[in-house]
Amino acid sequence: MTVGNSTPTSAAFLSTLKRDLLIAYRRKNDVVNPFMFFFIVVSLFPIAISPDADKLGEIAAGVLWIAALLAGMLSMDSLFRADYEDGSLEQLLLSPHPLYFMVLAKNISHWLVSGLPVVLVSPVLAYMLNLPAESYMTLFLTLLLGTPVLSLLGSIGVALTVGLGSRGLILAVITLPMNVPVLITGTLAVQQTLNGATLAFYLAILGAMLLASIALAPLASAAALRISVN
Amino acid sequence: MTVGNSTPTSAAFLSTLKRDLLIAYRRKNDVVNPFMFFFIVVSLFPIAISPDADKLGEIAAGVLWIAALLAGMLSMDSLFRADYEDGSLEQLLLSPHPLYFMVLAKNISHWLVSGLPVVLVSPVLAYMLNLPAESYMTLFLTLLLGTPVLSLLGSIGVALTVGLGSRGLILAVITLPMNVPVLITGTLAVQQTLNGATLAFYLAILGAMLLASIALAPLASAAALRISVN
Amino acid sequence: MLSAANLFCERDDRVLFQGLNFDIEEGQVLQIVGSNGSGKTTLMRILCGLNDGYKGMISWYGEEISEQIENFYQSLLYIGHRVGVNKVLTPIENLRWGCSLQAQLEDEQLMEALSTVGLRGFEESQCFTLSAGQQQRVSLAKLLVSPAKLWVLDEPFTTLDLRAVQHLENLVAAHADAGGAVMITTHHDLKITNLSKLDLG
Amino acid sequence: MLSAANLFCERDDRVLFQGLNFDIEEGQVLQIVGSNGSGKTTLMRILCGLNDGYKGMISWYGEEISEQIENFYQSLLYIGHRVGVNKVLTPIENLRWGCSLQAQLEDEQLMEALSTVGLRGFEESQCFTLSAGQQQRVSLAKLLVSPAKLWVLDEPFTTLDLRAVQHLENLVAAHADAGGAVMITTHHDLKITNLSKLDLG
Amino acid sequence: MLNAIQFSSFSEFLNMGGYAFNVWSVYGLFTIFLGANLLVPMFKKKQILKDLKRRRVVNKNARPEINE
Amino acid sequence: MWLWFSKLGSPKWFYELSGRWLPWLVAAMFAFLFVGVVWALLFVPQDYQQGLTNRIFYVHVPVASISLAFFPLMAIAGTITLVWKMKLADIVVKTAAPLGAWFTAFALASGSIWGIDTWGTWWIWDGRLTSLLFQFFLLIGVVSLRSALEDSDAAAKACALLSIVGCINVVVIKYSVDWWNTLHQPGTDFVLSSNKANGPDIWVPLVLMIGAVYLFFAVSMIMSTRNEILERERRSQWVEELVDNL
Ligand code: HEM
Ligand SMILES: Nc1ncnc2c1ncn2[C@@H]1O[C@H](COP(=O)(O)OP(=O)(O)OP(=O)(O)O)[C@@H](O)[C@H]1O
Ligand SMILES: Nc1ncnc2c1ncn2[C@@H]1O[C@H](COP(=O)(O)OP(=O)(O)OP(=O)(O)O)[C@@H](O)[C@H]1O
Ligand SMILES: [Mg+2]
Ligand SMILES: [Mg+2]
Repeated sequence: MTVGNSTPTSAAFLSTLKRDLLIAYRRKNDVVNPFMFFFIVVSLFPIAISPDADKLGEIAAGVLWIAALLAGMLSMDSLFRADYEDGSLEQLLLSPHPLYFMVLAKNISHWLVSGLPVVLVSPVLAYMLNLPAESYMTLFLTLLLGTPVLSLLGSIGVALTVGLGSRGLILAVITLPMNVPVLITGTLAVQQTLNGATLAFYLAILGAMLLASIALAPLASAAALRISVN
Repeated sequence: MTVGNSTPTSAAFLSTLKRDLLIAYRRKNDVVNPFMFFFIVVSLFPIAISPDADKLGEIAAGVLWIAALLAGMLSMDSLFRADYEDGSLEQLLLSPHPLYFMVLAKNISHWLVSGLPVVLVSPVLAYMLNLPAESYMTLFLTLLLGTPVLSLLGSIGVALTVGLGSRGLILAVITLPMNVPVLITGTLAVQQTLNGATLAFYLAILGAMLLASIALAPLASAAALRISVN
Repeated sequence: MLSAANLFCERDDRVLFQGLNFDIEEGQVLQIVGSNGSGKTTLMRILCGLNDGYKGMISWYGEEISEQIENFYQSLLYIGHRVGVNKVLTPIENLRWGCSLQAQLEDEQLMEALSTVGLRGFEESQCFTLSAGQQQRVSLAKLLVSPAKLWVLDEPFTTLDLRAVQHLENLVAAHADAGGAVMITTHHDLKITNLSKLDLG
Repeated sequence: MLSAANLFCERDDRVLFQGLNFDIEEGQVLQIVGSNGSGKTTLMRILCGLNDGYKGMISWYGEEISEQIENFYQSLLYIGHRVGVNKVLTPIENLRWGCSLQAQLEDEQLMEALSTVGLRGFEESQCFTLSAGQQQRVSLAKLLVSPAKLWVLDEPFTTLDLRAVQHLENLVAAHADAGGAVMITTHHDLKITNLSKLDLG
Repeated sequence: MLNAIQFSSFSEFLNMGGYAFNVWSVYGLFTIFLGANLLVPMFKKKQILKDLKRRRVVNKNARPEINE
Repeated sequence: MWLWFSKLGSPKWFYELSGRWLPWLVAAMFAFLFVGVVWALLFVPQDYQQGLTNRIFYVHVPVASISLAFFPLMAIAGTITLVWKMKLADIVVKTAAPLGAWFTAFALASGSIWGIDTWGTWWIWDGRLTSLLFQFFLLIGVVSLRSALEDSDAAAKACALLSIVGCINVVVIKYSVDWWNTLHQPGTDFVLSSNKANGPDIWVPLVLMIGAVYLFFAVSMIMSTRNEILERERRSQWVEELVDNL
């Protein structure tokens, strides 16, 4: 028995984060697809609604938010699935560290890989949809604060459904309604700052949501994982 | 060995259709979820864009089409998955009947279960989104002709990816672009008939697409299935 | 009836078999033996047309198989590692569909087959409530009613208990006696007269 | 060290075990035997806290286990049916993460462990290119470097070849000699002195 | 305290002051809503008891083993 | 108290007790319903603004207000399931979800039909309507999750957790939707109960109907709960005896 020093939780957290990023790097699809999906869904709107720049400009913020929300939610499925299937999830549950941090590490890595690219590309798509130029910053910042909330909430749903053989759309049906408050805040921010409201107020609300969901969502996900692995 | 009469293809077709409908009846989720997803996604738009009836009316047709497309595509995943996993798909491939008909039967059952409810509820949602009343019929008919095309095209993508462990959004990225022509025709029909164009023209186009995809898509799906099962 | 000439198969750059020649005739039971990963399943799937990653010639009653795939499939019954039993359907519904692709049968015949394999009383329970062995039995009930002459069975004994194993062996022997042919893999010793073996190493 | 008192477990209305009492002490190897579906896996998962559908009392060094779950997990190594090897990572990356949850180890130690289990040369290949047996070995490499005192191994011999089986048996014996404890299920006969058995029927 | 009946004839009652469709469809749905949630559990109970009875009989008689 | 609590958790005890209560509850329900409906339809005076559509009030309001109670109820039962593993609590979570979906759906439907004349439209994206719609979606989510999970133990816990999370969400959604709506449509208030002040003619039948709907809720829940108990306890001695005595 070659025994090393026992690991502090911070090291276990970092190691889990690094592992998940490494896996994402190897499975490039997981990185590229949410981004592509976002792009494709957004580009359906000029086709389906109207190529008219003014009309697009009015709906741009909402469309971008909804597309980001869908892309985020649909990419969530891969958060725990592979780990569930190969048994790594059990190893995670059996680690001597609070599951909260392990789940948080996985959430962070997942958002970095599938949420952040969407946020980063959003100004480009906002331009293509003719969003008023004053709103770029608002959109970008609200997405930056909002998409992690969506990920954290989504991860509860994923954790609940990871054991299901056939999932289909159940994840969406469970998690989409939960995302409504974030969606409202994000899109209101874009509209109201155009009418002169201060951005700081909305950012504060989103920030509060982010903090609350960082504090609580991983706990719920952890509990859900224990249930699913049972 | 108790031997019955050998089966005509029509009987095998009906038997497969009946089986799939029965499975759908047992797994009520597969029926309810696409429908709920459609409903939820549509209700996100008033929230994200504007609850104002006039504004909603302008985008209603496009929103309904895109939501129907997404619901159809995301529900496709269950088309062959359970059969692949329990080995029924192999039995289907080994049947003495042309695979074309077997795939067609599965497609029809899947559309009846997940596409038709969406089409049927679309007038209600059209009302809620304040679509101009003259367009209800157009929307309904174009969806009725268009969603089976989306299903048939989607089934090719599903057949190609059914063997993949982690699918995530790859199905969406493959099939969404294929669906653009249907989307264009459907939404143009709604807009142009409001401007006085005749509906028959668009229905003819969609009808032609439907016939072509009935003739060809199951062939492609069948070929894709043979590859995936390999 | 089924013969393979000069079969060659390679997977992941590893040759599984090459220059493989064999025939199965009416009345014959052919057991394919070999260690794990030696290619037994792969060979069976190749013969059934589920895998085309091979070189060589497979023929059915002397003619190339792809020329008359429908005749072949009309006479073939394949039960693989995944047995083709849908979890939400009941045994009778599963059997009804499974058979309907090859033959039109009455429900009484199917019910009888199910009770012969020991599923009386379970005909109407959904299959996910059955144990693994009972699910396996649902797929084996097909053997009783199928018109197929060639049975291809990939490890059919897994999860079966001793009495069921015995019953299945009798069934295989009876099928061969009645002029059918059986191709089977198992790590278990078959007590069947007139058994031939094909060793994949 | 680990003891269970009056354990009761029921699944799908079938009682798997009841009134089960046993202890595992340092230096002991406990083999759990029983037919398929008798509840071996379920018992192990209950003991590890992966399943809470049971009644009864499990204690770790005399105290109730839920009171000191972190100490317990610091001393536990569980390898189940699903071995916890990610397919796209390489063996060394898998091992690095798997161990990092319990102990901080140098890469050299990990490399050495991998070559001891016969994976020299494969350290940098992604695991989906490895055979099932080699993947199993990746998970077993953890046994060499883990600080855990209690090993819980659920059918660790599946897919291993004879030499690897021998090696693993030696490892288990050595761990017990060094004061560890091992709980193991297998249908295979263990050649280990000082083996106790728990029969679930 | 009780008002008089608000309608002078049955047809007036049916007509509901011109709101027949709205009022009656709501009350119709209300009936369906109540009925469904009372009758379905009732029938389900019958079904369950029948099923339990059948299973009880089967469990007493059946040999879930292969018959040779 | 604790004894009572754990006894209530025992399915057999509940089955027997509720069996004795049920006929009375059913009788009371029909009595309330009959008097309430007749009164509401025949005797309530016409509203000066809404005319006779005010008859809808008497079914809409009871159902709509009870429908808001489902998530709190399920969250409480879910917490009991997770913490004390009480079987009966899980049965409540299980039977409440579909019934809640029915209640919500009827509230939506009756409100919509009422709206045809009072607002001139079936539907507006108003805060209260939208939040009720999303509550409906969440309830369907709980029902779907239950039916998707085949293992009943996991399903129980998963739905309990989802009910708790969902309850928080219903609250958050309600507030955010109100905020969103009032910012956008300050004018769209309901033509609400100016009725309430109007004296006993108006509110007595309402009270009767509220009583009737509560009784209906109780009766339906108890009936489904009893069914569920029969199915879950089918191997237990007392159910076998009950079946044998049929
Ligand atoms: C789809 C449309 C509607 C929905 C979803 C809906 C929903 C609700 C809900 C959830 C409540 C319960 C509120 C509570 O107890 O706090 C309620 C109460 C009520 N609704 Fe509706 N409603 C709708 C349409 C209408 C219409 C058109 C009217 C009349 C013009 C109306 C009049 C009332 C009244 C008078 C109450 C009682 C108010 C109170 O107790 O505070 N509703 N409705
Ligand atoms: N999908 C696949 N892709 C690539 N290689 C594969 C695949 N499936 C199997 N192989 C390889 O083909 C070889 C033969 O596999 P096969 O399943 O035919 O073995 P087998 O003899 O049936 O073994 P067992 O006794 O375990 O069933 C194995 O070495 C395996 O690595
Ligand atoms: N997820 C599950 N849900 C319900 N019942 C289950 C589940 N998993 C297993 N069971 C039941 O529990 C019993 C014990 O299963 P378990 O996996 O513990 O058996 P085992 O002794 O490990 O068998 P094996 O030797 O095949 O590994 C089986 O009868 C099975 O039907
Ligand atoms: Mg094999
Ligand atoms: Mg096991």
